[in-house]
Amino acid sequence: MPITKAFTTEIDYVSILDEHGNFDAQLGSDLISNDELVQLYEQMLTSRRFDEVAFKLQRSGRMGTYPQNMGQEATSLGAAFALEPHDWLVPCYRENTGLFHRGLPMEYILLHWMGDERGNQIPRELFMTPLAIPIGTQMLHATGLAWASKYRGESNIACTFFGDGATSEGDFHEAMNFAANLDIPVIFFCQNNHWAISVPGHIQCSAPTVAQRGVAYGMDCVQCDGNDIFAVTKVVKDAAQRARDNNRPTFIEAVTYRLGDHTTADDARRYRDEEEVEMWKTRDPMIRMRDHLKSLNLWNDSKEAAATEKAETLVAEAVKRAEEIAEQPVSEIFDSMYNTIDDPEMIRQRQTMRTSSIGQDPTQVESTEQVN
Amino acid sequence: MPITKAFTTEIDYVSILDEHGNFDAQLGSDLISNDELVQLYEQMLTSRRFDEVAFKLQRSGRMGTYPQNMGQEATSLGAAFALEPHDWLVPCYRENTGLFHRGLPMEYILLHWMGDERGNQIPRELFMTPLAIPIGTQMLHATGLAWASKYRGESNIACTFFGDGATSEGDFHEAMNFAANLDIPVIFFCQNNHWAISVPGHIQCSAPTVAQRGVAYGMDCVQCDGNDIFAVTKVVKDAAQRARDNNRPTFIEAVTYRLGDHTTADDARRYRDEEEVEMWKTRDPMIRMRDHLKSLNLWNDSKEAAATEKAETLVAEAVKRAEEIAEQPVSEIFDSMYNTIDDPEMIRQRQTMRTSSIGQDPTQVESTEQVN
Amino acid sequence: MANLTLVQAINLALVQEMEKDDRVIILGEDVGLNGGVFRVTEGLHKRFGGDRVVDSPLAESGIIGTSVGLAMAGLRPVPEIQFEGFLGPAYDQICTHAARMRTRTRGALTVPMTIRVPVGGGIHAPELHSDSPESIYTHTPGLKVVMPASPYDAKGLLISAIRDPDPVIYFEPKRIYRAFREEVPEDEYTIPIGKARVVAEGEEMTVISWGASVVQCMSAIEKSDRSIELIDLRTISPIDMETIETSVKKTGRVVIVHEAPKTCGVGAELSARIMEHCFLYLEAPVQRVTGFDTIMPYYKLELEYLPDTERISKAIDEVAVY
Amino acid sequence: MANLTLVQAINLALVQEMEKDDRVIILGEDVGLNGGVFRVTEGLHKRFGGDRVVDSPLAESGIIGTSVGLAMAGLRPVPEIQFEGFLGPAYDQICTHAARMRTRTRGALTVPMTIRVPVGGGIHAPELHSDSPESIYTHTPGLKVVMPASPYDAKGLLISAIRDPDPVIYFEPKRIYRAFREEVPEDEYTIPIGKARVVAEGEEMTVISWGASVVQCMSAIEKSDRSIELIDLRTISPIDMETIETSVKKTGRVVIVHEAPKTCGVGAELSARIMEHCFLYLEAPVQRVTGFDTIMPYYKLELEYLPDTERISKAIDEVAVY
Ligand SMILES: Cc1ncc(C[n+]2csc(CCOP(=O)(O)OP(=O)(O)O)c2C)c(N)n1
Ligand SMILES: Cc1ncc(C[n+]2csc(CCOP(=O)(O)OP(=O)(O)O)c2C)c(N)n1
Ligand SMILES: [Mg+2]
Ligand SMILES: [Mg+2]
Repeated sequence: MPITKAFTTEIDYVSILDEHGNFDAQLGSDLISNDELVQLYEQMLTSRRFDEVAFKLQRSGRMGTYPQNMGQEATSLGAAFALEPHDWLVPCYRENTGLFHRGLPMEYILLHWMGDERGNQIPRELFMTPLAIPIGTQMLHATGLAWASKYRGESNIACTFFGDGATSEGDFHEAMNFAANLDIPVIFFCQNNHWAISVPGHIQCSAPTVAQRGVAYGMDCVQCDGNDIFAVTKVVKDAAQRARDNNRPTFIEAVTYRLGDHTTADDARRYRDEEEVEMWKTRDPMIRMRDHLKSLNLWNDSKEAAATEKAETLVAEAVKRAEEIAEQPVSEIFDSMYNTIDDPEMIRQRQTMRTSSIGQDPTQVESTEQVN
Repeated sequence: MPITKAFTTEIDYVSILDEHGNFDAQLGSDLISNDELVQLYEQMLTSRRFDEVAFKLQRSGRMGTYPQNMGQEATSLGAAFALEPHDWLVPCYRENTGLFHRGLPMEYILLHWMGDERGNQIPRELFMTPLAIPIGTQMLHATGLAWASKYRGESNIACTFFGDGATSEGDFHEAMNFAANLDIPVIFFCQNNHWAISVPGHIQCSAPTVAQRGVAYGMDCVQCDGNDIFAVTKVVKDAAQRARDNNRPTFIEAVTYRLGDHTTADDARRYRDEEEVEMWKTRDPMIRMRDHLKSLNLWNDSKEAAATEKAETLVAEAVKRAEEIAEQPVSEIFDSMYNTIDDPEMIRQRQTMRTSSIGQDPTQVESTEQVN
Repeated sequence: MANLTLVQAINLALVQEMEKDDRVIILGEDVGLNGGVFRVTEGLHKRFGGDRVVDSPLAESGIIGTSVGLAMAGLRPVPEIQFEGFLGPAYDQICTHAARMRTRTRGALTVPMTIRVPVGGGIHAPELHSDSPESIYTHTPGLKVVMPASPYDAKGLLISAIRDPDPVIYFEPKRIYRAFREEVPEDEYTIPIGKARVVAEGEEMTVISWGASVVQCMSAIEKSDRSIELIDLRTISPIDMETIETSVKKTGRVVIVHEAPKTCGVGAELSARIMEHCFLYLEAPVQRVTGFDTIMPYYKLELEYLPDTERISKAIDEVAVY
Repeated sequence: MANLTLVQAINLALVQEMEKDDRVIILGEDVGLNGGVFRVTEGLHKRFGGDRVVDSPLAESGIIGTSVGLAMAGLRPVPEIQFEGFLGPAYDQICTHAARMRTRTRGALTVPMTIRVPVGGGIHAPELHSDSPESIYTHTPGLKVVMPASPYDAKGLLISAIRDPDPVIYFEPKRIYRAFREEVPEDEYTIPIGKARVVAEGEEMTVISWGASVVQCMSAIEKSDRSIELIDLRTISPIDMETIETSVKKTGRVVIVHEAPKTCGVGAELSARIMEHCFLYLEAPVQRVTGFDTIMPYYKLELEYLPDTERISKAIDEVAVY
């Protein structure tokens, strides 16, 4: 027996509207209507405005650390657009554009980064989990959410977002493996933005593509241009159909780039070349989208000005709502810990938190001389 | 732009001596000398005898739970044979045959399962870590060991063994990913024996091959007949060379079968079909090897009888050594906890463990009336 | 009423809750056809099918992480971790996610899940099959931690755990899985989480324990001619200080018994709280009889490690005459 | 002598140990070119190269698990976990492997590794960047746990940790990374692991703390007109009971301060041991001022959670007049 082939495979790369304005009409024509295109562009514009304002809020001490979405708007937006409103979105922290598209009021994101848990108190009907800070852990939740839908015979699926760095975590592997082997209708959407803070992509995955991570599980996998909203829309629609029809998961690698620092606490000049950033600026998904709209006569400078102004207003209003939210009662530290707070120790901690140290039993304190 | 190919790959299956006795002379001729072949067969025989005796020791209450190697002897044996004596072997718990080949006295394995840590006190010059009970965790240690060799410019590499079930754990993924991206000379050797206790292989990996797990990392990967010691030897030799020459890791899937229960605590009839077992019995690596030796006129019934007797003696002696080992001083519970035991609390716990409860400060006990 | 072992009582509770509520599903390694390595889920796969009793991949973080998702979607997953020694890979999903989800979302998402885990030593098992990590999870806010010491309690506590709207770790003391039988009602009943059980009343001293050690305490108390009150914690988090305080204020003397290492074990918390709540009543320092601050030894030496009747009796005598 | 922040003192210790011993290598997320997100490893990549200062994949279990292998082979890895909130994924490799390797192999394999981890709250960081998990690792036999509260100690303790033949978790209180400077000798020196520091002597009461909270304690003590002894634990595991006992036998009154949740925190162990060692000397119950038994809140409320001077002062006064 000579050596035989145990397995062969190939992975597609999908691009529809490239950075030179080439548009593949065959693949792209029925994906997004003109009206939708305009709306999506306006949403990108709002998201980018949001980034700017959030950055300034951080710099002026009105908000904590913030990670900008700049340059990656097409990924989460295209995915959210391609899905149904009741499909779960399970984000990391760089998917504002998609979450806003789904209907998340912008102040939720602000509150989160302002250090206020109410930013995570997302209405159920939005089918969305809050931002995930620990990297790589939320894919398992998405898998569980999608599994529950399947178990109940419901039609909604889940789509979870994460970065290139996240694919190094063990939980990523376990989520992919559960989904593939137990036939769970979930989409794994990797935003490969080439960096995990200062660590370059090849330290996370030295394979030619990140997409081939999916091969390990016999999962459908595909690579697409993540700055091309058409390509993103197409691969997510295809994946959603596989999930809805056959409970099959898909792994998507969307190739994109983080145009800003990792977060406001980072200074990317310490570790990456300006040329690389400049090169990727020419592939900015917003430029590409605007040029395409213009080529279709759907957009012009006055529309841009009007949309920009509208975005500014929307963001300013959100900031106002976030900053003017009623103070959170301090007791909230305790009140949401359990469905019912009936442990006397916890009740006592809540009552005495500002007026007494917590180790002391009040009945004993009363029995001795009091100070203050 | 039509859809293009981002990546294509194929994975080899290597078989040299199949279950029908076909031998691929081109691939197999220079791999194992006749003398070596005989020795390897005798080692298989010893290992299988060891399994029988260990099983009886457990059944008669002289040993705890024990996992038999039966049916999988060719995998770890071929690998240990293909490697250099100073290459690290980082096993799970079903690789006795390979460990014995390297020179581990058999009583170490017995002591381990007799609940005695001295079974893990393996001499440094054997380059071997002890059996790993928690599934999937030891591949990271192998990766670290191999990394240290590379760091120091030493020539030894590491080879780690694990089952199909282990490839579901997150640590497996992290180890593969570290090795591939940081160029670490380690061999990942998966014994795909089709079962993880009662859970069938497709729950761990529903892809056509387990070998393709390696594709995720851009790692060299290969599938081989794990019951064919020639195939195992070849793929491990090739992998070792890649590791030694270029610090490249390899993922090997050796297809084999667990002929016995998972452990002595298991009853495989609860969950798997007798036919499946019967089918695999015809692929038993020992039968195949013996027939091959006979076809080469290297073996006959009287040699078999002599070798069996020798194996019986070797195993009996090992059992004697294990059972007659000096009792472990109880203080050993403490003595190996740290390089030096200087924490007074630990010293006190060690001193008073059998004579007093441990919460009490002896200076106080002395100051009060003593009982007993 | 049937005369059941602890394993049977758990099995019965699972069957009844699954009959009653199709949001309850079981997942874990070997829980299906095989019925679990301790046969706790025996018969469930046959009865409820592979969609509700799911053999999962061998991945503890995956088992708990997907259960978090299942629970957030409104199901009531009952994942099994095969041995407490394999909670390690699931630690992050338990403590970073399950425990925090309700409070970090201010109640928008919750995790009503019950993690079943065999726990503790004494069965001559291999490495990492004999530990007692309850303190780790008791130190983690957002979890409830339960450990029955009898078949009756096992059933009632498990039903409470499954119905609880928050994550519960349900530790099953494997040493007493089949050690004795007890009358267990056929009907469903609950034992409230957070309430200890006074196993025996007494005047001179309070002994506090949980899980398999309760049995050792009972035999030490039987051997003693003192009047000793025995409290079985049943729930380790939250701690029922009311029951403890009432007892200690009566007896003034306390021995705490657990298998886990002493330092930062649950015994430390009990001791500290007893001092805080009952300082003026204490006639002797609270005494701890525990595992040592060492790795749980392999089984040849495990009985040297585990608190036994002799060590408990010794402590009782020392505390009594302090 | 140079006037250094805690970050600088750690950096200096790393540089000097790496110069001295080429078995010392650093690995972790962003420790290379970027110099760590807190700049603790600043300049090391340039100085020692990418083979000794390694940017690893984003995988904490991988960082610790490969470090276990590196250490078993005889190197002295100093892995960094970027924030204590991300110790979770590494929990199993730390507690199941690093902590157990020596004893399970009866010394044949050892793990001389130092895990550096920024710890604690108070810097307005996002979720999971402000926790205090020291009790978890103190409850785990086989580990040593260290937390400096000053630049001088930071250098000496880190050198001891790196040279220690066993695994050490070296927690870096991020709140005081740059909060103040201190004279730190240029030469190498060590501070023994397992020895507490008496920061201030006093007669009426003992206050025990560690890490960033030591600073709060100092200001509370300054504000008080009582004579208070302040002990900075420096090493949390093993606990220096000798220093504590000497102090408590003198003062008879104790306040313990830590950021971690109260239940099963290290304060519980200290309180229990103090009762065990000093029962007849105690004039008041040992008092704990700690984080609450809740999830560490997001930063808007974090100062409500962290023990502050006011709460510490209150406790001091209550204990004093008990
Ligand atoms: C478990 C865990 N480890 C480390 C971190 C610290 N950290 C925050 S973001 C980040 C990089 C993430 O990179 P990637 O997944 O590529 O996402 P990106 O930020 O590029 O969108 C790291 C290491 C974390 N949040 N969680
Ligand atoms: C982390 C962990 N989880 C669960 C177990 C319990 N367990 C022991 S062996 C085993 C199955 C292992 O299957 P596989 O990796 O295929 O190895 P095999 O026994 O088939 O050789 C399981 C689940 C364990 N030892 N460690
Ligand atoms: Mg990235
Ligand atoms: Mg297997």
